[in-house]
Amino acid sequence: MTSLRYAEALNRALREEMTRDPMVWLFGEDIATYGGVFKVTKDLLGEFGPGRVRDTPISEQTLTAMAVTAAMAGTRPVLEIMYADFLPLSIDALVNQAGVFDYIWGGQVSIPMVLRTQGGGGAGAGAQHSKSLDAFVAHIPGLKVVAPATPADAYGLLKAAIRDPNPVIVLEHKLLYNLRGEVPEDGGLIEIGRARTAREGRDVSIFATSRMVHLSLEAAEKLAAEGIEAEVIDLRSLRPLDVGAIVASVAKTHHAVVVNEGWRFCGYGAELSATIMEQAFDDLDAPVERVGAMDVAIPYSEPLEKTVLPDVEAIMAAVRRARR
Amino acid sequence: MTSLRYAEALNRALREEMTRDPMVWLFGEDIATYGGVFKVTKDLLGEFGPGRVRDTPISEQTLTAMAVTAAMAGTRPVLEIMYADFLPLSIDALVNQAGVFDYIWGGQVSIPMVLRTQGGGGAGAGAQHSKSLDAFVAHIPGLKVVAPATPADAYGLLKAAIRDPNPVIVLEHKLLYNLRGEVPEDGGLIEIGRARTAREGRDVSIFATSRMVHLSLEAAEKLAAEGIEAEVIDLRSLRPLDVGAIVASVAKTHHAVVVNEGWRFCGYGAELSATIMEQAFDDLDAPVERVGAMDVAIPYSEPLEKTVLPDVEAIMAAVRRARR
Amino acid sequence: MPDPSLANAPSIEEHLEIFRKMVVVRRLEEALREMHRQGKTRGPIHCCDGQEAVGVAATAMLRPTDLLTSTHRGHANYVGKGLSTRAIVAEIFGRATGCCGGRAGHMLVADIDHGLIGGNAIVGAGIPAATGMAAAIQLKKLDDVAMCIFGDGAAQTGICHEAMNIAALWALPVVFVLEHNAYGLTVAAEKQSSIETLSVRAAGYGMPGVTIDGNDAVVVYRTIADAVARARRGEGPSLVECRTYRMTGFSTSDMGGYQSADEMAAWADKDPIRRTWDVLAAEVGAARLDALTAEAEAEVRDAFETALSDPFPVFEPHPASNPHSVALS
Amino acid sequence: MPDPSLANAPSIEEHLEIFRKMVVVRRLEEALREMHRQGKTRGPIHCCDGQEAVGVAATAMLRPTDLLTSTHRGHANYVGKGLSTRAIVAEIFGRATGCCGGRAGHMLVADIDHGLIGGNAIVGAGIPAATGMAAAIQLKKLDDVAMCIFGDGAAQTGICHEAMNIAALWALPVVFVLEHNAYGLTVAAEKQSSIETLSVRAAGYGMPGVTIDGNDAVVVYRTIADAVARARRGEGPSLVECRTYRMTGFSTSDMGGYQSADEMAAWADKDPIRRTWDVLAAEVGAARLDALTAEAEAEVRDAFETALSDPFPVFEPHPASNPHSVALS
Ligand SMILES: Cc1ncc(C[n+]2csc(CCOP(=O)(O)OP(=O)(O)O)c2C)c(N)n1
Ligand SMILES: Cc1ncc(C[n+]2csc(CCOP(=O)(O)OP(=O)(O)O)c2C)c(N)n1
Ligand SMILES: [Mg+2]
Ligand SMILES: [Mg+2]
Repeated sequence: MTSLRYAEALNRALREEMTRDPMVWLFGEDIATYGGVFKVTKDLLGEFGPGRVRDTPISEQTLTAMAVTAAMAGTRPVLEIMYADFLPLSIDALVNQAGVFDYIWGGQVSIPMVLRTQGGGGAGAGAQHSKSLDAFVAHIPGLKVVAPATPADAYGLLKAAIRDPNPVIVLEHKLLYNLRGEVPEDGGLIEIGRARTAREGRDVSIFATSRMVHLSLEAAEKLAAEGIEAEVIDLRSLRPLDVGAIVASVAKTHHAVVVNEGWRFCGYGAELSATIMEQAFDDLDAPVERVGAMDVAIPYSEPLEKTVLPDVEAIMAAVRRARR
Repeated sequence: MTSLRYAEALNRALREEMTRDPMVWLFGEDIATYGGVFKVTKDLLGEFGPGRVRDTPISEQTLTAMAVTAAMAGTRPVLEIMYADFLPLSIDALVNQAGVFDYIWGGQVSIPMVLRTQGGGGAGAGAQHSKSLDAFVAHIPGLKVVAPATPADAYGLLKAAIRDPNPVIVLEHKLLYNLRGEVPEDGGLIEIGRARTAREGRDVSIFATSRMVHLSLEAAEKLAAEGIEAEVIDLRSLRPLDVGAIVASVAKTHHAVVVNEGWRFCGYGAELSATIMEQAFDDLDAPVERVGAMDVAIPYSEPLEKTVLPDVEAIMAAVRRARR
Repeated sequence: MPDPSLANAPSIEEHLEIFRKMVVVRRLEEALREMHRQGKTRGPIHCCDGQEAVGVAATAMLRPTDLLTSTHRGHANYVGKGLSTRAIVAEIFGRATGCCGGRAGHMLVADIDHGLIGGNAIVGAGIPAATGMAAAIQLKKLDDVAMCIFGDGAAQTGICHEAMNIAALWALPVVFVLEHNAYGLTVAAEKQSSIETLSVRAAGYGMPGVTIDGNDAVVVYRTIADAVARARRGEGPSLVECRTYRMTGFSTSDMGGYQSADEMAAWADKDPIRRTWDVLAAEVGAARLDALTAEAEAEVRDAFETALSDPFPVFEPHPASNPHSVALS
Repeated sequence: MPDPSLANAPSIEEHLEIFRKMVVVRRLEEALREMHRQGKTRGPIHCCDGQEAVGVAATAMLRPTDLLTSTHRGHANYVGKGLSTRAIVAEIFGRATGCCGGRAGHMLVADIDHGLIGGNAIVGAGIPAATGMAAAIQLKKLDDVAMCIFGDGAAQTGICHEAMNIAALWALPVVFVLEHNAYGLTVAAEKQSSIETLSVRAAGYGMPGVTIDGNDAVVVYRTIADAVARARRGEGPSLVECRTYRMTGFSTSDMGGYQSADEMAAWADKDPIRRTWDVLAAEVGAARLDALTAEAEAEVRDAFETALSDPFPVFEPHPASNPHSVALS
């Protein structure tokens, strides 16, 4: 175990996988010479050379399409899309290409590509650089989508993503890059599709993703002072979803809150809420509560941004409503 | 009242709005000389001239972005995107532009644009021409999204969409263009945000969109023979959603089924299901049942396509499960 | 761009094979249109009658390991790249024996063994697709090439610009074959392209670009062979614009009314199969060509006969998709 | 492209105003960097020090009704188009008095009264945006123009290609101003563009294209004035590539290490403000310029003083958004 920042854990995962498999290569805007605007690809150009670590033009749509076919043609590309806000430019290549051909061509090709990006608000980056568009990618069949909340998960899930034969989207969070945590020395792969219990509790289950896991843990600590013991489940994998872990937790607590930083309406939280209701209806003593961003473009000014984004208070309020 | 095909009703709505307001103009691929591949814009080039009815290059991303700013700059553009499968190319302009600036610029601009497209399967058009990507557009704040199921609604909602000061997405369905129905002579605007009770019933509520309304009505007729009286609500407006109508129906029937042709996981049906559970939990005697496409790229071959897409049998089975 | 020197000309055997494949494509499409008239096809079918020289001659010098991306109008590419006619026909009729088990259908045909991955019905998508494959080829240090054949309509898409810029920047082994058939669906080239000669745009990427007679199979072969050789040498991409014409409309659902009779007549005179026949007849005699024609016709006839009696597939859940959701729907 | 004839030269008064505005921009950015060092800014801030001549001179001949789209690096455009410095600064500090009430922030500044709609942080988005506005201008039969100022990085995006094609095809009144500052974030032009001189691409759309010294305010003014006049006459779009350089990195979060010291020194010598000073001092004397400089400095100082004591906004639900969902969250 070493203590690493989340960005460093990702960097180590890339380095190890590139060392292990010469077909792994990286491309994206500002990732080579500069090492990435969040420094996740730091030093890799020097270590692996310009053939395997490539700066690119600003051409997200084509870069994503290229990742799909470079993967089909036998390499393992890892593409960095600088902000999740630019995922819309990738969606055609994901929904009309990446998610299609494995099945439609009867298994003739596999598409072991990884698309890493980072989303989320709270940094004053404005309406076009603060969104969590998880729902867009989680809707696409044939893809896997993961969202690590800790350095260990960032490391283990990115490694698993690179080795996966399917397209995997890795959703990072700009406010987590500096988070420190223990990371196993080597190995430490994490199976995609498995949730993690971040805190045990008997009174209510909070199902959270990415940075919302930390806010939920904070909410849980405060609620404990009120005598409410919340279980916090870090979903980690958005697609496929660990339905078993969800059902087991609700069977214990009978109350559920889902927390995703994206917009509520038609967002990822809607899927969680619907799934819980479908799978655990008889165990539920109250409706599932849904916490997410308000359905409006994310404003710049700090007090506005704070109002629009989900926070610890919103989670606590939802837990209290769920326990009514 | 006249009897018109759905495509003709849309055509008439366009003609009337163009006559009424010289700032309404149309653009899109193959819409001028040819009158649209589904003939929705038939004859309009001749009637309104090449300045207001324009064929375009194949450039969906730019066309959508242009619609946004042409609307900001004081015109009322109606853009046709030939297949809903190409909506991914429009999403950046929708989520990072159209849905942003009215709010972010403090109301300095309004964006009265309309984007018409058609989706849906059942025509053997393959994985890239058969999808219902309702969830992608319904997730975007600042937009409205409608999905007419009848000629009268096609007419009334398109007219309302053109007059709306906000960006409105009109989701048509390729298998509905030939559907005939009564359409009012003039006027006949339909308020965006209001559902329509397509069939009354006391035992279960089926909430459906677009072509699924007709399949749901068929299912309801068959279920009536089994003694189950289903209420069928045509949601018509996907965003904003008529929560009042939903709650009222569930309060009556205590059982709910949602039917949307898109993929189930993280699809529009998830939002419906979650909303019903949140808003009508105490009225529900059973979990909301969700009917949608299987989560896989839509295959070409008829027996495969039939298996993957929701059909009357799937709706009937869901109703029976909901009534268990 | 290449001086079309004799060095690049197809051999007589290659030339005859080009001829035979063009006839296979023509007969295949005639049969498809006939089936369509009888109401026996499903979904739109896009024919390339009149354009066979591009799809067949441009792929004639490729290896099976060279990778090709095609379009919604890909019959000539499928046949050119060596797919079995029966597997193509079975796919178009949604049979389990189709090259994709009936899942792909007419527009998305693929066959990895022949390096065709694959047809694509998102206009322009084949361009970045081939560019990505070329990046893989470069990384693997192979001397294969990737080729995309795409239309004049596709040339106006943003991904065409982005992909050509990256291909040139990285000197990727890709050949851009622009099949200019004067229309994108029903929209005439002058209504969708700001300039007439699209190969001019190659200069915007610092790569060679040329416009050629796409209905002359030999000119197509020679020009493309040069571009392929250049790519194999690691010298980067080229753009070859082939001028041609769709003789039978954009698809089986074309309701007509936008092409002039004069224009259609003028292009009918330039039929690439007739022109190839004339050239080859002088070299090998008509009898040899008649025999090849008969062979091609028999191949198509057999393909339809077997394919049409082949079984339909049965749906099987796909493990890569979300398992929970599939299980529940 | 335009012969930069004297007919298009700015008047002395215009030239002095260009100078004054360039100084406003420079002081504004210096103050922003100072605030950043003190930890008083929020989010990344992109400065255009060294590029002021482009943003200010290219917009100097525009009417308030002419529409401008800008980028994430838009200070010179905001000031050039006539926005109040105070409203800009208040917006950058998220105050209710900002020109967008603090909702937009540094990258998305807009002011409809001055025809700036607006800044945009999706690279390239301003290009189709201006093209769409030009379509509206054409439909309304006005003789206004739309202008987009965008970077060398943005020129590689697909929408740049699509928009230029449509603008030329429809002869739209739009002026494409490519502000080539040698980098897209940290990526040098030669790593992201397959050719050096991007105006070459104008030929691919059949429109005029020229590359000029973007640090010479008079050359910028004259060349753009010609393109604007052409657009007003209904003759369609033009592309003007202005060569310039960012003197202080891509944003306040730039960690450096990718620009060479030599390159930076060479460009420091070409500072457009110093060059404009030299030209104008010969004409009007240094005293007049000192006075203008002092005026500009006072304007910026006042703007910061008032803006920083202005109130923050309070969130109000937005009716255009989904009401149910907002109500519940
Ligand atoms: C992104 C996208 N937009 C629109 C279409 C609809 N469409 C199918 S074929 C076609 C025309 C394509 O023109 P071109 O590239 O010249 O190919 P051709 O059909 O002439 O072979 C169009 C617009 C599509 N399939 N994909
Ligand atoms: C679509 C998109 N991709 C990437 C980014 C991240 N980004 C912000 S500025 C920038 C560089 C832009 O380069 P250029 O157009 O030359 O403008 P400059 O910053 O040099 O003024 C990048 C890549 C973005 N904002 N939008
Ligand atoms: Mg064409
Ligand atoms: Mg730049």
